[in-house]
Amino acid sequence: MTVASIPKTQLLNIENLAVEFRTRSGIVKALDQVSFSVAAGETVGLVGESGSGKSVLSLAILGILDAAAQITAGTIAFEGDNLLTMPRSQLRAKRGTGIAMIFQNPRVALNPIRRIGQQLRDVLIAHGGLTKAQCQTRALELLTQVRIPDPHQRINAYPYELSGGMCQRVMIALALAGRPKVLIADEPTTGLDVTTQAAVMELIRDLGREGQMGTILITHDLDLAAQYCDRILVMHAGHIVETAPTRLILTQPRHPYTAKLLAATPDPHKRLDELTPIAGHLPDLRGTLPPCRFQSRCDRAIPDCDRAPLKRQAIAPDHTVACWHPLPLSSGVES
Amino acid sequence: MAQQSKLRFIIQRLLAAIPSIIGVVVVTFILTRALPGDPAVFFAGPSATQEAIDQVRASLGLDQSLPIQFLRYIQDLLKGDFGESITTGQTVLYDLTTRLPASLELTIAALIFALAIALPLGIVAALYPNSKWDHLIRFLMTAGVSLPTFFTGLFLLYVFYYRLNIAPAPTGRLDLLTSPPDRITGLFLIDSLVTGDFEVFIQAFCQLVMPAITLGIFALAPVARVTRASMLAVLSSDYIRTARSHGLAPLKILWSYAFRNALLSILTTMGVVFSFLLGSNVLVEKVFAWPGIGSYAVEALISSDYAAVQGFVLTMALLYIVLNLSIDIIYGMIDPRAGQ
Amino acid sequence: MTLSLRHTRYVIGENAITFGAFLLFLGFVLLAIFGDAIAPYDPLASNASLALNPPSAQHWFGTDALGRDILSRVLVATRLDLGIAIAAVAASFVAGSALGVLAGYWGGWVDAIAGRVIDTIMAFPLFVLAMGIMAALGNSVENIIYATAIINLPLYARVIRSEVLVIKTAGYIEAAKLSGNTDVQIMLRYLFPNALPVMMVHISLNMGWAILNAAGLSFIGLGVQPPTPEWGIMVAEGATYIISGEWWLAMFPGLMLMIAVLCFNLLGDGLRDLVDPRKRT
Amino acid sequence: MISLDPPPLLSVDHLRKYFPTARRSFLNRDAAPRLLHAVDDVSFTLEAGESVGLVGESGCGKSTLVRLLTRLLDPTSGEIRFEGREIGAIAAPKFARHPLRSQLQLVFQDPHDSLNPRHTAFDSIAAPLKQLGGFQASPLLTARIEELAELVGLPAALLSRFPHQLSGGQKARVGIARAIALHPKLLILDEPTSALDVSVQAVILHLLQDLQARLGMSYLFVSHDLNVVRLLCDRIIVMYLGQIIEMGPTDAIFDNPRHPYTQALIAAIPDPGTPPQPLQLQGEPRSPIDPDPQVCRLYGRCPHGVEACTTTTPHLEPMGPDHVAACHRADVLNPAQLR
Repeated sequence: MTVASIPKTQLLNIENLAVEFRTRSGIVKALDQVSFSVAAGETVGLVGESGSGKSVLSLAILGILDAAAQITAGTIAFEGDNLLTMPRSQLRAKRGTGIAMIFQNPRVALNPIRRIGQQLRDVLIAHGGLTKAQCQTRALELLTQVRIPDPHQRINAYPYELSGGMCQRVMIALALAGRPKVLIADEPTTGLDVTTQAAVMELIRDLGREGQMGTILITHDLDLAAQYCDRILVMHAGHIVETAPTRLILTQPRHPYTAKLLAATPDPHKRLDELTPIAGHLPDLRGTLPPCRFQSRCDRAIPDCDRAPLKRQAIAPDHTVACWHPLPLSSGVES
Repeated sequence: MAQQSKLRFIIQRLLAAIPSIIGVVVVTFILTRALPGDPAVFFAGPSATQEAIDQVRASLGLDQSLPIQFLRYIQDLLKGDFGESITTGQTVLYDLTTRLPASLELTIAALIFALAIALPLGIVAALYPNSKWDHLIRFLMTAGVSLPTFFTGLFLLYVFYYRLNIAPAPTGRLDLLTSPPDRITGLFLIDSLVTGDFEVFIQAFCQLVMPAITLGIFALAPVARVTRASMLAVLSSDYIRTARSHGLAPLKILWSYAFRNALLSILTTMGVVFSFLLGSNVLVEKVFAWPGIGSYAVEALISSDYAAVQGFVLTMALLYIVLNLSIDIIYGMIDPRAGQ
Repeated sequence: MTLSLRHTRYVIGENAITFGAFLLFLGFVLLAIFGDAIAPYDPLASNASLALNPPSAQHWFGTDALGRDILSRVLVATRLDLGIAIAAVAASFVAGSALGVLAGYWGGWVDAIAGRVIDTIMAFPLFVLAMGIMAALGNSVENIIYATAIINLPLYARVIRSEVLVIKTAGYIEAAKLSGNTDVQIMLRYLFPNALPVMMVHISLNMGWAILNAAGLSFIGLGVQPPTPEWGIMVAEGATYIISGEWWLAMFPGLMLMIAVLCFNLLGDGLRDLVDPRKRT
Repeated sequence: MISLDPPPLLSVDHLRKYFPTARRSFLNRDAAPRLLHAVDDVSFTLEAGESVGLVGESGCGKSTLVRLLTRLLDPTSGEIRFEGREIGAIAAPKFARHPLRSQLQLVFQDPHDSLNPRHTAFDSIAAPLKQLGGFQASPLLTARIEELAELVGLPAALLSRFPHQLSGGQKARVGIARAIALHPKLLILDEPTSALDVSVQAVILHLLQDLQARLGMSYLFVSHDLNVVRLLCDRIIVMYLGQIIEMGPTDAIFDNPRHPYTQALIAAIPDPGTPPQPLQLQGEPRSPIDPDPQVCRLYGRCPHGVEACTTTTPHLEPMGPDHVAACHRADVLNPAQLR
């Protein structure tokens, strides 16, 4: 099934995606009206507080959500094919080869009782076309590619014998095994040390450039996203509220939430009194929600904000905002 | 390097079993010294004089202080001397070695029965949590562990032997007319196959079915429960999600990733399962007149045959320690992290 | 508070079986208290002319080889069977938790000694150990309680020890120390109460097992002695008649035993849901 | 450092904590027990009213140091002086009822984990007041707790709630209220915001700054995030593998870091204004178990390592006013190349 109207350069195209979770205390609308696309060679940052739906989105793209979750609307098109209507076996074939993912907490994301090499071979065999000997060579190649020292020795190691940073490199090697076109990195540096974080991010960036992969970096750290991404999507309570090229979003945030997030994030040049907290917390995603889920925390909110439907709209080239009253363009901020 | 650490792990486990063995020997000694009745009176016979009794007491070493008695006891054990049974007139060691294979055969059969049913049920329940099947399996498991073994046995006998008459009479390992196969391992099923005596094999098999099921039902529940719980935990773990994200085949994930990891917790509960099996053995053997060491112990208890009881408790405990030790070692084989 | 109440109600609503088990449990408690009064006949009165009568309008559960009314015996036995189990579980719970909390919190030599004691008990198949203890101590109701308590001790000690090992690393235990709580206060006010919910589950599951254990001992002739009405003995007495067709002798006490154990096990399952809903899914 | 009249609030002298890693077994009875050097010869002082940041990556010994200083853990050797009184030698269980207990308090990393799930916010804040402050359950206690709640910005209505009914920020406030209940002179903050979202982090940082101004406490702010530490602290201590490798005023550390590790830490802070810095360190940290006393612990990862780094461990040397660093090559390295 082909979704029309998708430019050929876009690898991944998500339209109007909605995900709900059934829980004991009601239905949680985890994602709503989520649309974006990723092109080859591009790095997109998906930024938001915990509970904003970032990880749900990544699992939904790969089709590995919990049984309690349900995709209630939308399409996820990979190279023009809708993953949501695809037969299971075909979808499985896309995992790893079309879209691959690396997870947070790499130590627990690897099978603890299987050697690194075995896990790599499992993935290589699943993607098919390789003999046993070729698998071994390719596994070593992958470990070298992710800059693991002594790959010949490490290939026989168990995850517990490796440091967190090394485990994350193994995760990246596993993800690269199928030569994916899109790589989703879900908080890849959470739980890693600052210096290791830099090394892992550099590796992800370089591999993306070499392989012309589209990369989605999911993070709560706006600074990190700003440093490594071409474009940033800001998520709040299951909505994407603003998208723009990195430079633009840092200097000209138009959604009040983005502006507040920027103001609350410490960076090397801010003093404590320049750090402004965001009032309130994420709304309860159960029950009926207002069209703008930021309304209760927004100091610009007026009764008029209740208007539906609120759609994300382009307000400048490459810049979209889901807000009835976006912040005005400030001319002098450009640094 | 890895081989060496495995070997070291096994040796460590073996050494760790030593305190347990010492503990078992001490407890068994204390228990038997506390047994009611004076064994000297027993051995001397009903019409013995006080002098004769004292003589017997001295020859048994019962006039010595407890520590010395303990040392003697250990000496005897090391020589393989478990004493003599009053009821059978044989050495306890002889009785135990002739009867142990019967108990083992029953226990192993029950274990195979329990695993063959419980593992698949546990996996199914974990794959479809909170489904109708899951609820049904969970209820059946709870019911299974609530069944008193001796009652299950009687119930099965009533239905399948008395009512339906498709099961053989509870006459032990063979019916009264069949003679046992040549003793090789002592396990009738294996011996009869080795000697090619298929009639005996079928006989022994039919006799074994009901007691084995009775015993197995009690072990079903713990195995299925743990299988379900650990499969659920493993299936929701991060590394399963990783495996799925790489497009591995569902069966590959289920077997190489989920089940192998779940097996670790299943193995750890096998100790409890064996405790159940060996304990319930006694009850099942009584119901089915199974000539194992359990029924031997029950008879010995009734006639205050202290050497036999002591031999039985000791054998069971040692058997159990060996089983636990094997579980530990198998665990170490599967989990590379063990012993680190 | 209201939240946990709502949760309880939710769990009961969701899990009718648990609620049924709870009602059944209340029934057993009433039976244990009023069993004597309800019983239609004297459970010990024998009458040779009525021997081995099948269930009838006069004797709902039939009569045994001595002509005693099985229904009356089954009802009266409830108090003894439950009493043994409750006493044994209470004893092993108290001793086991004290041992477990101390061993888990202090570690070191306390843990080493407790560990040795527990390992030694656990080195025996538990029923076999109970047999050994009964053989040594002699047949009496108290001794069944002791034997059952001893073989259950490791369960409680181990569970609470491992709970304590987890809880002890929680920040709030360090916070309690910073607030000036002494070790004993921490054990009593912080560790034990937080380990209690998990223990409740084990108590309930263990009750069933304690009943089975006591009945099993009586079945092989250790423990309660005839003519005292007790389910295990009654099954044993009826066992020989099964293969000649007099099923009611063993069946009714056996069923009663099974229902009691099932009741506690179902209750334990339900409690598990209540204490930790995540363990279910 | 020279004037000694009032002793510093806290002074730590050659503090060490070694953990045995493996018990000796039957098999290798002769092997010396392997020791993990969690805190290895650490000395520093902290003045009254001062805020000091303690920075380092996981496994550098920050948490152990915090537990030694708060007297939850006994040191292997060395001294901890609080207002001139040696407290390091008092066994941890005994310190629970020591008069100085209330003066030295801790705010925990995980606000959820540090609250007893069976206690309400009120109970949690009341614990130190009852145990150490001599308060009984009384209107006085209630008044004091409400006062504290107001001080940390916790609505009094939330005091009757259990931890699972509070948000992360609210739990953090309860934790802070409990820690300051008895007016401690030194408050140790163990990564107080690392479990919080940025939106809440800013609130808590503001609150901490405000409290310090109002109550005149000293802070030891422990974090792995230099970016956050910078906001609150006058001085920064950098730890690596159990040792202090650099220490100095915040500005000096940021603008003129002299140890290659500090330089790497600062370079690794993501800065949206600039492209990522090239990587400063390679490889993995050395093992903290029985480290070679002659070798610099950064050797092998350090891009500037020379022969001397493998023969003598560098010691802290003055680098500027109040600024010390432990590196043989500190003079040669040009911090101006950074940023």
